[in-house]
Amino acid sequence: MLPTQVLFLSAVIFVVGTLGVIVRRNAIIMFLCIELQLNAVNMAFVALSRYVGIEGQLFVFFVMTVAAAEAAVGLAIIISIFRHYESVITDDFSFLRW
Amino acid sequence: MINPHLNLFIESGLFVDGNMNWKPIMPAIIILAPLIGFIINGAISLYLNRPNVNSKGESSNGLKRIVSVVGPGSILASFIVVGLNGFRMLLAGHPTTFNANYWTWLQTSDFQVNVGIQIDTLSIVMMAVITGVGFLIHLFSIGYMESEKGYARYFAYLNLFVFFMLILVMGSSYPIMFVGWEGVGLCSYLLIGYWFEDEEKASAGKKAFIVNRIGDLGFLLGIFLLHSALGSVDYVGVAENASGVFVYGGGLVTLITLFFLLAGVGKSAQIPLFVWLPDAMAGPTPVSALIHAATMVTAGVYLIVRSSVLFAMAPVTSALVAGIGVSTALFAATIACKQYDIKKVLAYSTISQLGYMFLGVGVGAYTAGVFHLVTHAFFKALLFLGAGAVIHSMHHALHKVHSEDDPQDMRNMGGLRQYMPITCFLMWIATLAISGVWPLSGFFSKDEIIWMTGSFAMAESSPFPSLYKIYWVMAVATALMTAYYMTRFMVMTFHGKNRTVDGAGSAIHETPKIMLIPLIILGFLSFFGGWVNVTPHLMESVIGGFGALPMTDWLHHWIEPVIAESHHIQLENIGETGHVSPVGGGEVFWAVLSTCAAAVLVIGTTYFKSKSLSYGVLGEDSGTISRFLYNKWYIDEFYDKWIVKPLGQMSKFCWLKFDQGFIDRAVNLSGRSAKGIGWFGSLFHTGQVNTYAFFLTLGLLAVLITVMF
Amino acid sequence: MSFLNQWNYFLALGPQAILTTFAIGILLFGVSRNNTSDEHQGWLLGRISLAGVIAAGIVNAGLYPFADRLSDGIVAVDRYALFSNWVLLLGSAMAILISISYVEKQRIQVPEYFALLLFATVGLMLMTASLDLMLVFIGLEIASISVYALATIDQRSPKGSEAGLKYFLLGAFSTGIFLYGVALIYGSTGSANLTEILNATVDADDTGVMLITGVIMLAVGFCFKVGVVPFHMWTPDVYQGSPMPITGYMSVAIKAGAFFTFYRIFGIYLDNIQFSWGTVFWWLALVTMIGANLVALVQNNIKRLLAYSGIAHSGYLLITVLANNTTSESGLLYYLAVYTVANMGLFAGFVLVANHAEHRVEVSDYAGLGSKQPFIAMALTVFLLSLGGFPATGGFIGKILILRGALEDNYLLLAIALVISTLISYWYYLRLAWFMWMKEQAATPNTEKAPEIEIPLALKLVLAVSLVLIVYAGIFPSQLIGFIETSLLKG
Amino acid sequence: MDSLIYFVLASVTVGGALGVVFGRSPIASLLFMIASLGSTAGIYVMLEAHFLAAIQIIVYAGAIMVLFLFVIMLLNLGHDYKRDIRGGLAILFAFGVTGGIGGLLASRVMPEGTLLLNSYPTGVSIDTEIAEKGIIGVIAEPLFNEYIVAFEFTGVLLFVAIVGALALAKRSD
Repeated sequence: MLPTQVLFLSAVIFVVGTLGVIVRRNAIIMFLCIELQLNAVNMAFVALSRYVGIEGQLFVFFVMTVAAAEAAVGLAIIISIFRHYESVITDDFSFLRW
Repeated sequence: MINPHLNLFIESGLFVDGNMNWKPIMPAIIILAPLIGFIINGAISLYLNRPNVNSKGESSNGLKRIVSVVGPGSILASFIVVGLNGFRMLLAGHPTTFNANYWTWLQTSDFQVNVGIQIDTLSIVMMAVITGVGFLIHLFSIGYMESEKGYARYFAYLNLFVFFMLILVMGSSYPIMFVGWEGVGLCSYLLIGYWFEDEEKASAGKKAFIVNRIGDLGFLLGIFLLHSALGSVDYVGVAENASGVFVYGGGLVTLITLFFLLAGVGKSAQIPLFVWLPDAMAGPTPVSALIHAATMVTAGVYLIVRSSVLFAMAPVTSALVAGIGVSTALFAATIACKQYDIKKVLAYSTISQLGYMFLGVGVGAYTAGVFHLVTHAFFKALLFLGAGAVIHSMHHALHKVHSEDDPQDMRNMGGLRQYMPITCFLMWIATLAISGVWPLSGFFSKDEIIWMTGSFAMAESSPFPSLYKIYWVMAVATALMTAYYMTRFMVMTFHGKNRTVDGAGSAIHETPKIMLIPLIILGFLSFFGGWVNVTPHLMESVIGGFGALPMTDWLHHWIEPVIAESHHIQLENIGETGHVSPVGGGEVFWAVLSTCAAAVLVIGTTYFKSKSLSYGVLGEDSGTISRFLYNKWYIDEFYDKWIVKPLGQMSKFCWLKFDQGFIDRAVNLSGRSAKGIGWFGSLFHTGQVNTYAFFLTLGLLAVLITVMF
Repeated sequence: MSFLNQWNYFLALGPQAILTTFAIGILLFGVSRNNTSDEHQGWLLGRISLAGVIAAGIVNAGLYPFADRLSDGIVAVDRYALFSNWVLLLGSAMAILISISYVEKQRIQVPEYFALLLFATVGLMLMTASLDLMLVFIGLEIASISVYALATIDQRSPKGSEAGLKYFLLGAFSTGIFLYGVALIYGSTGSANLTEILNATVDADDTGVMLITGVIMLAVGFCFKVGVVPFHMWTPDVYQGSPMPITGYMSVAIKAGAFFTFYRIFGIYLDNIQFSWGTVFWWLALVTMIGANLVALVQNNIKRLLAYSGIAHSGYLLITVLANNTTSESGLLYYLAVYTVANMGLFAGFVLVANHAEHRVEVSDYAGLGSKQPFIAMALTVFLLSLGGFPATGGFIGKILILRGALEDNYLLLAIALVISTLISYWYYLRLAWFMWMKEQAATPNTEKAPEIEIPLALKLVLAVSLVLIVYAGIFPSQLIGFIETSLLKG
Repeated sequence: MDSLIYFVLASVTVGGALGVVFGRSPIASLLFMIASLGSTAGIYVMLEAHFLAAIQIIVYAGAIMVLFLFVIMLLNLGHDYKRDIRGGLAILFAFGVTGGIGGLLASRVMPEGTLLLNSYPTGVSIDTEIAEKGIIGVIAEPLFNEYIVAFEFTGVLLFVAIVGALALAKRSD
């Protein structure tokens, strides 16, 4: 049955996104991996909405909006940090620690 | 027959007559006066601290005078009201307990705490000691702290301390007592670290604070357990419900009292939490007198007396209280024998005497505990203030000759009697009192505790008779040791040859009047203070001058209403206490014997020690005296071999291995290991987003595994 | 449910609407003026935003007669939400007052700054009033995105950018987990509406793994926001790097908003399945209390110190979510109110000592403050004592309520851990106090003379009001407790 | 036929996702991301979520990814970073933890989801409703009734994002 398969797929994508956040040092790619996670969430919502009710699709709509908003601010922050360090590799500016 | 003038007061309502419905006048003043003093002094201190004010001296001198009036004055006002109320209580005969609730502090569905005070016979005694001795120490401080920079700040802290101490003893419930409990801890911390430029002193304050916190933990948990068990945390409610809910020797009441014991052990510096008190001597000497001898450290004793109903129902805890008390007494006394710092001797002596108080309340002799608390407040305050006067003079003298010698080291003193005769005389009164020499105050209080320990061991169904017998032996041994180390202290300080560096000795002089007057008053109290509580046996015997001396057993009757319930429980469960000591002999016999022993020890050690310390005097003696001197050498060797050396080794062992080595290290280690864990924990904060995300995910995985499997 | 019915909810969200309006007004005002030349823009716009907060407060007060009239839909109109609005508004008002001179001195873009601050409050207030996980999410995101931007807003500060980036990346990451939890809950209960989730779990004695996993992921999202060990790791870094008033706002408002919502969701609507998340929360609370306090012992930067202190407080508050009886609920509300005041007051003092900049943030920089600035030092000492839970301060009452609540539900071990960790916390709170009062002479002489601290009126106000409130709440707490008891969800 | 299409789409989605994580340069990652999002849109179509599929392409893969692309170009990040991916022990730990979560999701959570979805009677399926009102109508009804407040505040959210982005990207001085 398709929705259940998509449910499994969403789990896979979610895990891959999580993996990406842990292993990549590039802020932009980390952010892309977070977008992957959100995409997995969307997939789960859509798959579930097929039987549970239309609200699932509605939530996807909200999640996309939030993703867009996050993208705007997140990329602005990345630009801002690039101005200071000429880099988006997080190791280059880990001065706040311990 | 009532004096007509007094009658007038009674009619006008200022005093009540013999009826039981006693009401205090202006009880709020007692608490508020020190608070107002704190606010005024604090404001002045803050004003004086401003950098632009510091430069002009003339205004600060005027303000200093205000501080000198307000600081002691506020305590005096409080003391007067206490005295007035105490007098009214006396007239009332058997006064009822006064309770006043001012407002509801905390109220949840089933938990209610009122802000209220309770004035009964016990708390008025405590209040009188706190404000009375407190006032004298404030007075003394005017002279002692005269040239210090933070004069106003010092008095502000001291007033705040008295305020919290009064809350501690006047509160009508355990939570209010806890407020005072924490408050005095804070003030103690502030005052120990008063001379803040010294790193070591500041860390002493911190140690005191941390160790006290352990006790607070016990207190807080005890309160909550008490509430869960009884549904109330005010003294009246606890006394009413306790016998209905708890059973004698039950687990719950034992647990609660163990928590309270932990609190008391922390505050009153008993084994194993005593380490902070010797370090606390880093503070100004009047502070040591007030906080670390006369009042705050006795709060643990007060807590146990306040909870006497609970402790009476928990024989195991009571045995532990007595055991901790007597072990501490003996242990601290051995350490005191080998100290050279004048304040350290007194600090260990305080710990030892607190141990006596614990022993007293541990054997159900609550009155005796309070009694020793009161007399100890007198003579230990006197000793500390006297030591303060000595340090003060030594400091100035050494300063004059630009010497770097330690003004607190007794090896640098000696022969101070010629320069400070009055102080020396007063200190001797206190020394004899603490040694338990008849007829000074300490004799009666200490004797009663030792006697009660013995007779508790001999009670009809004493819970641990052989254990209490051991306690009794230890208590007697400690009494003798007290006489020894106190005499050593006096001899090294005031007698023999002056050992100060060249020329400094002549600069030592008697303390100014403002410091001397409190000493004299305390000397008077140390001498006669014990006469308020002499058991009828003693009163009518040779010790009481066959009834000729104005001795009473007033305090016993006075405190009785507060602890009647606990005596009742005790009587029910362990029966009448025996009226013999574990090795036979009546009360009077042992009293006479103990004072003889103490007196002999005092005189003996004084004589020999003063000889051995005064070099060069011996050669001038001849005839029978020289033979005596020969013997003296013999005795001295004997004494050295069989008493001094073993004692010294034991003392050294206790001090270096146990106190400094083990407990001190344990305290430091716990602090350091906590920091070490903290440091290790902070290592995870690598600053890398990946790491943080990894730990976040790891946490999620761990949590998921927890719920799924 | 008709469309018109929804208008009630717009009325119910009056405070949020007012604040939104004011935020937009501030932006327009900023655009309409040539802002670079105006030196007192901060003061002007600060006053406007303060007026907005006050107006929102008035509307909030006016909503009391309507509370509890509406019980369906996705917005809660209850006294609990109104009470959390009070706390959040108080926190933001104080943050605004602290910010005024800071933004002027640091030449931060004033209109955006204040607008974002107000928007963040709007988001948090929306979150605490929502009865639907999707609305919770939107409120959380409004607040989070505002604060991401605020943390980064100082263009001259590399540390600010780093803090902002870390907060953003990890915040978005936790948002992903949070949302996945919502999706799983939605799948297993058929709705994201809390009331319907409650109905679906009403007779659940053996709940499916899917629901539990969803609930746990949801909890992790909240634990991240409030900083519960081991989801706390962003906190010290972000606190250290952000502009000081924003750090204060984060430590207070975000935590309060998240905890209000946390409690509403877990304490009330997921109460039926507490068996599934109870154990986890028990461990999290324990680890958080002990761990954070231990790590705080070795901190020398006051902002990091306060971060760990805040984490420890999250641990204490987690106990109230776990032991959700009326006492612990009033404990939660009381504690958050008092914590907000004390922490904000503390940050006001920090901003002053740092001279409206990011200098002098080490603990040793506070040496001798007691003699130079006795009023500030005294206020800070009282706030520190309150955080430590010293009797006769508000923090003590809060801790007592939490303890009492924990014991009512037989969480004896957690209660003991709370007391022990409180005792540990005294060490570092009093270390700071000790530096202020005792360290005068020990201060290193070679450092350049610390500048004279001028106290602007706004900060005087914050310090004085906080001081009075903390002491009042410690000595006469019964009125506030009485008010809180009418605002409880558990009636 | 359906399952074949699904298999292809799913493969592209997962492959794209892995490509994002292990892409050698930001641009490559971004392109993989777009591929993944695009095939997700295909899956949406198969799930009868036509409206979302369109939105996915237009907003997600279109607008948002272009924003990313724009920033990558602006910052000139096209070239390869050797040290971008963590190596050694770190990546091992990462695989372990994420594998653990993935394992839990796949072995415990999703099977239950399958059971749950199977338990719904086919009649409840929203397909009939969609056939009646059209997908837009079905989504619009809750959006403008129950979730009108959420919808409005989404507006606030976007506004906040714009203000925040402006405040950050605007060069001061």
